[in-house]
Amino acid sequence: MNWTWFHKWGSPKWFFQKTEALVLWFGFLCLILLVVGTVWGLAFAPEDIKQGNSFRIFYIHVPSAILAQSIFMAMAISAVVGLVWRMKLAHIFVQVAAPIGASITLLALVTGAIWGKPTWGTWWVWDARLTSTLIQFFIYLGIISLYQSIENRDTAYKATAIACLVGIVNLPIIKFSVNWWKTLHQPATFKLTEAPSMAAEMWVPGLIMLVGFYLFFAFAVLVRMRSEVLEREKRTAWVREYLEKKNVL
Amino acid sequence: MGNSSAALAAPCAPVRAGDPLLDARGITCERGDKLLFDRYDLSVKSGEIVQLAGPNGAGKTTLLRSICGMFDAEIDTLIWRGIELSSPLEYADELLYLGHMAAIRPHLTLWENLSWYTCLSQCSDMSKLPAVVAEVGLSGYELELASSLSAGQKRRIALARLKLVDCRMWILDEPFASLDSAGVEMLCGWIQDFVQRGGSVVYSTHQPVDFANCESRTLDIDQKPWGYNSESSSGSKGESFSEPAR
Amino acid sequence: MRGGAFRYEFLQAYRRRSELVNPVVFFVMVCAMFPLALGSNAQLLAPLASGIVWVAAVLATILSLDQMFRQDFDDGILEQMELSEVPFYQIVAFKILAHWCLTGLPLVILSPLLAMMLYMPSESYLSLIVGLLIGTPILSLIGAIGAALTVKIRRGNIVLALLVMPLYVPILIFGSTAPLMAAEGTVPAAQLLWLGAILVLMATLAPITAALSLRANIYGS
Amino acid sequence: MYFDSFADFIAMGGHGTFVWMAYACFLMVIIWNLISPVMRRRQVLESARRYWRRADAENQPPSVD
Repeated sequence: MNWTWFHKWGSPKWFFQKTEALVLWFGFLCLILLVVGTVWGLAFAPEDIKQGNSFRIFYIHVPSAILAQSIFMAMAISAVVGLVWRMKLAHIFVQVAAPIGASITLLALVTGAIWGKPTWGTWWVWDARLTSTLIQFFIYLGIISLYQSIENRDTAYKATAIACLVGIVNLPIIKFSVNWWKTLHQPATFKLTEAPSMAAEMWVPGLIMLVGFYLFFAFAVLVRMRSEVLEREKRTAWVREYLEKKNVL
Repeated sequence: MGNSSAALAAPCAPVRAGDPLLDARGITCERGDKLLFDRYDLSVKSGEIVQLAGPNGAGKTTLLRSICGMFDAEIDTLIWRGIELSSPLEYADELLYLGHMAAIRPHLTLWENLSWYTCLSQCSDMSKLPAVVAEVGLSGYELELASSLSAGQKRRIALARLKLVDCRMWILDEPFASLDSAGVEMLCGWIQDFVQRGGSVVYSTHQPVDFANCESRTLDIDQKPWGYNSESSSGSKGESFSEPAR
Repeated sequence: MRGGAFRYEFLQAYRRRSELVNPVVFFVMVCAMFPLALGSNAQLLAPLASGIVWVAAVLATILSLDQMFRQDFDDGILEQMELSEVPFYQIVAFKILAHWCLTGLPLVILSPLLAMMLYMPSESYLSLIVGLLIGTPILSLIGAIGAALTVKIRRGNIVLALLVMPLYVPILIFGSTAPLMAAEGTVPAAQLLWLGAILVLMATLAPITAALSLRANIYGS
Repeated sequence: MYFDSFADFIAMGGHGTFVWMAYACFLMVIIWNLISPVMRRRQVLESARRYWRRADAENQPPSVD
């Protein structure tokens, strides 16, 4: 199996040129999906019997919670790739995905709290899943403050990658300990194993929103990575051409 | 204390070369257990360059800091432009002290660093800023963070202050450190035309420079740290061991 | 000219805000740790809530004090400040204000969120916020004196904490009992007035004292 | 449309405030994730422009790494 595609992705110039069109596609698609999902979830989907209309928060709470977990997973994988093959792009991905992950986790926390008010009666409940998400949010903040306080760029990359791996090791432990502690939260709705227990027209907009969220993450991370690549490679000739083409010079 | 300078004339008033500017008698400095200076006298006339040469640890920096009020030295009499003062801080706004460290804030840009300095002292104006930055050779770096600049460039920012603030006396602590040859030339030129305009410069250096057309004096500071010291007059050497009189 | 000096102090603090805001994240984490440790039933946490928030605020301020003068001292900026015509104690006051804006103010803004997490009764939210609004500047002012005294000590952080902690005790007592009194319905005027009095006292004395101790350190180097 | 009138759509059977608050936070997060990279990009382009302007001023050949 040839690894050329893998190493091709390693070169920032190749990455920059190949993602020129990709970014626009991701942006466009995610816009459509999010708009369709939101309108469908808000206006057309039926309300839940028990929870009434506050169930509509499901369409942003659950996708953001799932996305927050998978962003951290993606950061961990990229950290391993960056450390083992010393690929700058992988390090850039870890550094760039951290703030997006933090904002999505914050969104999951806030929408969870807002959803909890009508259903459980209080804004915040020290429940297993909410607490582990809160701790994961702190891990994100830790990683962000780590790479902001290290001047030298390369040590910052390595340090962030290692901090990310330490975070990923801790996540199952946190989940396990917090589950042991106490739980009010209902079991997972989206199980990859069997179809969700809800009616079709209730979880389909949820699925659209989930895919929309993933595309939005891809769009946001690519836009940020492209600027970081420009910053890193600003002394090279191809960046100079790009700047002239964009008449920035 | 504090730096009120009401008693003195307007700080930026012009002055004739030659009349005495600073006359400090009986400077006694101790650092740790070393007696660096015992009743050392230093007098500087305006329009004169005083270079302090000597081995490391001889006390050059301490002497400079004590005459600009940064070091707690006991000075018997201190006369500044004919007026007796109690502490060097009282004429602090008529002199410019560049310490060993280039006093630059790494988190501010070059422009912010310099405009902060101008807003610190009255007789300096912002209009000269662009010209000074160009003269120092950092014209493209105005918006760069000072932390991203090299030690030599930081030293040049510190030197830019010499052009920004017009005052009577420059006290420079090893100004040529981490400067390239062009920088050294530039600084020597500045010192010469500042002295010709009536200012005076006291600075410590390891390679004394002989200035052609202005009055310059080199003091050899090589006090023995363990208390042997010269007669009270400046510059001459002697072996007499005298109890550090208080 | 005076206002200009503050702008640069605030600009420098703002550029280094990740260093100053980290203690605020520490503050949130400490408050989140208590329910995890003590279990999460409301009857247990409600009376403790204001005490937890105040202790966390004090610890967070102490953590952030070390950075107040250390960098400027090492760069030789403090000497130039002292030689300048702007009185030294004013610049020190500006530095303390800039430090408070980036550490004390976020604490005050986040405190209702944490009070909610600790099941604090809703009547005492206001007195907690007002108490913190008056209290955190005092913490910064007293802390500035400690930071100025320990600016040259390499491992100054612990010495600073030991120096400043006893001075924080009265503020801690007044601050944390105010919400408790408010929870019983009475207006905690006494505590807040005392905090205000201490604030005025410290606002006048602390900058001058900090300037003196910084000058002593500059002279020594 | 699940709701019969627009006013009913806003009220959402009493839960409207919570739903709209949640979607407001959703919108804020999306907007922050759009604005922050744009500002970062402008900052990067600015520093690159300053870099090349200095390089041209001293007309050194740009070092290619």
